[in-house]
Amino acid sequence: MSGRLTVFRPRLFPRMEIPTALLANAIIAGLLLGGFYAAVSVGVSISFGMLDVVNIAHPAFIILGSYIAYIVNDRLGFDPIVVSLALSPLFFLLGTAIYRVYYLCFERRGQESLRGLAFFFGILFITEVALVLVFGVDYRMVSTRYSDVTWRAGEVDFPMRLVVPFLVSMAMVVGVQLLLTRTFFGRAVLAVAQDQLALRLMGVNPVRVKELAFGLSIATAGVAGAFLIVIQPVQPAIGREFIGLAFAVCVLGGMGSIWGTLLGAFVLGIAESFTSTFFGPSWAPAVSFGLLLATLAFKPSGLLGR
Amino acid sequence: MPGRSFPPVLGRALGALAIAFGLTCAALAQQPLKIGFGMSLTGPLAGNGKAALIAMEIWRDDVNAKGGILGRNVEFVYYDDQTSPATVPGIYTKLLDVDKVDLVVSGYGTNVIAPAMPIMMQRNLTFMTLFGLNVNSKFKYDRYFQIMPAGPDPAIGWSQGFFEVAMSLNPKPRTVAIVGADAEYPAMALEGARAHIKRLGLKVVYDKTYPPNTVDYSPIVRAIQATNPEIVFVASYPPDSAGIVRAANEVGLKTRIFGGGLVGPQFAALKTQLGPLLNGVVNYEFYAPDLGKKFPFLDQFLAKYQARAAKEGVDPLGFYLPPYAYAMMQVLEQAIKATGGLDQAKLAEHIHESEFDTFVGKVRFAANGEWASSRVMMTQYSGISGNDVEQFKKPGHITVLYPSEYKTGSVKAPYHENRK
Amino acid sequence: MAEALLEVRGVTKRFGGFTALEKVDFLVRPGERVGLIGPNGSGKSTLVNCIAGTLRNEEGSIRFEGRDIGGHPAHRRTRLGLARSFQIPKPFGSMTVLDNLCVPLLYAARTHEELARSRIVEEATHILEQVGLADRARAMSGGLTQVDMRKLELARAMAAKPKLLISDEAMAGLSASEVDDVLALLSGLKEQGVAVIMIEHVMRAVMKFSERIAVLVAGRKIADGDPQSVVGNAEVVRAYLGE
Amino acid sequence: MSNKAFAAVAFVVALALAVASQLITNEYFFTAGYTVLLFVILATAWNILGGYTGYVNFGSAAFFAIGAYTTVALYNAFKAPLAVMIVSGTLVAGLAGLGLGYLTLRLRGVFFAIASLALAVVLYVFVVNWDFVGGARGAYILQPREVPFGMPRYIHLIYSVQLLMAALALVVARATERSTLGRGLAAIRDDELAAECSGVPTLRLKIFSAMMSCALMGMAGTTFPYYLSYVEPSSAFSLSYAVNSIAMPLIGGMMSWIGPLIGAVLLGTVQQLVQVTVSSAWNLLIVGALLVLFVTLAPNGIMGWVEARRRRKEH
Repeated sequence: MSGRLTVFRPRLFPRMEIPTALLANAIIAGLLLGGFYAAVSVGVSISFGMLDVVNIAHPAFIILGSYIAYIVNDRLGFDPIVVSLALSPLFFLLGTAIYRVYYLCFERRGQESLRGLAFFFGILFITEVALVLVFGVDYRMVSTRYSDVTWRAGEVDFPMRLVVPFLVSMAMVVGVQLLLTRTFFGRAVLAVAQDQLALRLMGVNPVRVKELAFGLSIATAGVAGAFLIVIQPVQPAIGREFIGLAFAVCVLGGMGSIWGTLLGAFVLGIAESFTSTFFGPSWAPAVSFGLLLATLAFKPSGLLGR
Repeated sequence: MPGRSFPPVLGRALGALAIAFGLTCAALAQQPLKIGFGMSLTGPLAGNGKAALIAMEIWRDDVNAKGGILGRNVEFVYYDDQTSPATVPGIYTKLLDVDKVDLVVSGYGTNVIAPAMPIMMQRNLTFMTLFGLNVNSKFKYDRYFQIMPAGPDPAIGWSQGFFEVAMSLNPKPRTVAIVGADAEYPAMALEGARAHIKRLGLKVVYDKTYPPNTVDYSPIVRAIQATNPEIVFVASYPPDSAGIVRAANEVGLKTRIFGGGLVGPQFAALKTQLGPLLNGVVNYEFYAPDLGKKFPFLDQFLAKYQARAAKEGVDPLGFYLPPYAYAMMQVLEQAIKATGGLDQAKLAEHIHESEFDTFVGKVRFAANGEWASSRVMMTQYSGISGNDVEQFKKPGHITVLYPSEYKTGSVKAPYHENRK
Repeated sequence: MAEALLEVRGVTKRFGGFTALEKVDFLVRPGERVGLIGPNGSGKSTLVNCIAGTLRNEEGSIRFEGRDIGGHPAHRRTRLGLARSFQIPKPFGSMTVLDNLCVPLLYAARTHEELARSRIVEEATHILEQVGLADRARAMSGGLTQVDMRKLELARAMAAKPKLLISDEAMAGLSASEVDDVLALLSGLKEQGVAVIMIEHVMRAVMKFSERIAVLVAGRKIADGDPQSVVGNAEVVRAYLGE
Repeated sequence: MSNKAFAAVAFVVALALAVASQLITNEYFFTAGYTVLLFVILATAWNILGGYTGYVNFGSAAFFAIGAYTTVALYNAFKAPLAVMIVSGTLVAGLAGLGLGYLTLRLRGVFFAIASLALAVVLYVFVVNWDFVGGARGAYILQPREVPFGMPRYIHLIYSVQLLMAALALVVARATERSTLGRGLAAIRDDELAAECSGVPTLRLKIFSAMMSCALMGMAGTTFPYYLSYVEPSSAFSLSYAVNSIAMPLIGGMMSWIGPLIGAVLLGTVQQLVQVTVSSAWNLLIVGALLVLFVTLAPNGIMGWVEARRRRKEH
């Protein structure tokens, strides 16, 4: 079989032979993974990058989204992603409520940096424990019609388990970007990030804008949660793994830029899939987070940062 | 008047005291036998910890129903170790010095056994442990005993069956890929696999590890496929077992034999999650329903266990850990009865010398406290359809390939033709 | 003519495509009182930030006492004797008013002046008396009134024992009598040989205080001279009153 | 009290406690005490950067693990004496803190927080792949059979060592707080720009405080392998160290050295009690709930609350 594989030779390492199919698959797998990472990070990009709210509990809301998608799927059999989209207004409301508390307790008093952080840390644990108490610590997973379907184009596979979340995620990210650039609300959000005074002159209450934007951020977390449980089994504490990842994507791509977040997600996805395919998978997290450290040290504004 | 009623009150009080004293004396003779341990009731291994606890409680109730041990009722004192080793020294010193338990046994897994070892060794206690991986190789403590049936050298015993089965294929395979998670058990299993590979003169074409929280396993499986191995040995924990089996199906992994050390398919959760994706996978198990007659007492235990497990939301099958948790207590029970007391030296000596008849069969311990011989069964899944849990309670889906005394069928290869 | 204390030459600062300062020259002599005026957004604060070292200019040079300080971080400039106050007060909110002054006394004043540790509190109290905050010395600075915060801001800059003090709109929101107090205070610095750059919108104060006035409009310096001539300058009038 | 006097008192008290404790026969006292002291050091160390300077370090576990794994490496290399391990672990962790600080403390505080998180992941992967210290399989560290100073068990020794190290951490923290350095750090926390313009060399001070804070965290980890006998990466890098080292100063109060001490003793003891009583997921819930409660209702912790009451009484 290996005899008829076409081979790609990198110019830098002429002795290295990389089967073209492996390379193509690594790129596709990286992009699909990146699509999921984008969904995980887009909310953080809004809250952290634009609103300056360091919500490290974001992954906890993702896991909450996973479990809600799981219950509805388990009881009623609806597709988890459809469920999450239908329930996203609820997450939106949850987000606005949490921002209210956050604003009243911290931002208004100018204490957001440290205590706000601790507040979200607390929320992270409370959510986690609540999920443990309700569902136990076992891994949960949903099966959908496309879970075990793989579409093949030549030698490249497209597992639907990743393709479906990828497509919905792309639609969501593009939707968020359009919302932010094409609507009055969006421009107000961008103004919050840059110039609160101008915003007041526009006659808009920045707190209200931030509240809505934070709601949007949590709504994306709910949807990302449904992706997660389609892709892999979920247990309550798994969210912690994504804290670093979500912030890494945002910082790598450039704070406050949705396209930057998308790019950062693809970079990390491809870095992970390349490390897994060609070197040792064990080093994948070190490569991703090493990239982040290098970005922080040498180009802290990120790839597409303002 | 108070003054006048004083003597009778005093008399009554004295009488009551005398009765109470008598009762205390009686109670002293009948004081319960307290057994202490830490168990993972929260944290990543809580599922297993809870299942083990249920099995041990069933044992306690069985023993107490028969009048206890040496006429003493058995009582448990246990604390949640949160699957965190850092909690273990505190728990065991509390059990021994504050709760004054008569005996201690371990919680589930290497992580929480090892930190208790120094305490046991300083006090010369006999220590029965549950599913530790070669913990005693460094401590070399002669009162340590372990109930998982991996044999005197667990690393070797673990994959012995897998490689025996692989080498029984015709023609003999020559290339092998091994992969596992970056964690304690997979690292040990891979080490054992490497030893077998070296012994058998196989050629390693892939030998890598991955972080257990990987989201997408398909790049790993593709990288393995690119090396065209005839054997793929995997050592993984439940979430990554699921990820790898899934990826093997998506990528369409072509190899002759696949599996070996996947932790997870032993439990109902993963059996039902993966369902038909498990077909063709060769993997270790400690029990299969096809073996019913070879473990005559296990059925009674499983019936009791499954009834309680359903209520408490833990592994509803109970083929893996619970019978061994029960057996661990049986060994202790038999040793106490045989030595007629709690003398730790005598207990250890007896356990070393004797053979124990337990629900998981006859058990004998090697000098290092592990089982004298390995009984890790290598099995192959087949004919699984849908995600229903009931099918796994019935014979016919798990064929035992190894060891020969339990063999119920032969391996079907190559893997990719038995998938689905 | 005495040698220049501060010499700014051809300083240019851009933010993205926007040029905030364009080839600005600016000179302050020892002990001189200079007013710096200009409409909102004319680049006054940017110039102050470039001088103080909180922003880096892309082009041009900044020399202090003949030494090029363009590459120095802000704290080194303060230690050389170049202190500033902030337009929006930035007190060290968790400290008392007195402790606020101890920071520059410990970190800046002592680097160029003999000042025993034991005399620091005494010195701080002295400065607080000068600005009229002595009775608030033990109060937490976070709880001060706006007026007191402005006074503290100035006092903290003075505590660095500067040779040049840049006062960034210290008088905004003060009453007429308070403005006079601050003016007297700043004028008093002249006796100690401290040069002052005053950025101010209160024209009355600027006129009264300054020996010389520089005018920035849209990032360019359009006038620099004695107060009377600057006020009479046609370009300045146009910039201020519109055409 | 002068720094020297305080240091003298702290070490005498620690020594006296260490000696007096030897009379206790109950070993549980020592294991529980060791854990609480571990958190006292971690919380005090974290507070030097987090509380005094205002820079949040999410990577406490990483620096703790550096200390622990330095011990493992030295044990595997040549069974070095405990004192050597303690000093080396402290130094290595301090160097790591210096490096991280140098790279990221120029940026806004939140970037430092994220970088510390990233460093924890990178170090974790490094340790997992480093076979010399046991890699993913973990390493066994055997407690010596002979215990010096005539102590009955090894836990008595590491408990006593931990007491002295806690005293050291408190002395360092208090001296820092009351020195010119401490005033500079407080100025940075309150307003970094104003601090810089008041002549405070902010970057140098931040890096220095990061180095000290991380070094002390490393020190806390050096005896840990002996306490557990078995160290593997996921327990050494456990999130609970990161969480507790943030939660304890927040609950106790971050402005002074005494806050983290109170927070650690309080929360550490509560956790020990919860563990052997209610025994369940409640442990994490308690930390989470206390965090949320304290930051919303008593934002300056117990000490802040006491301070505010004292002030109110004075007026």
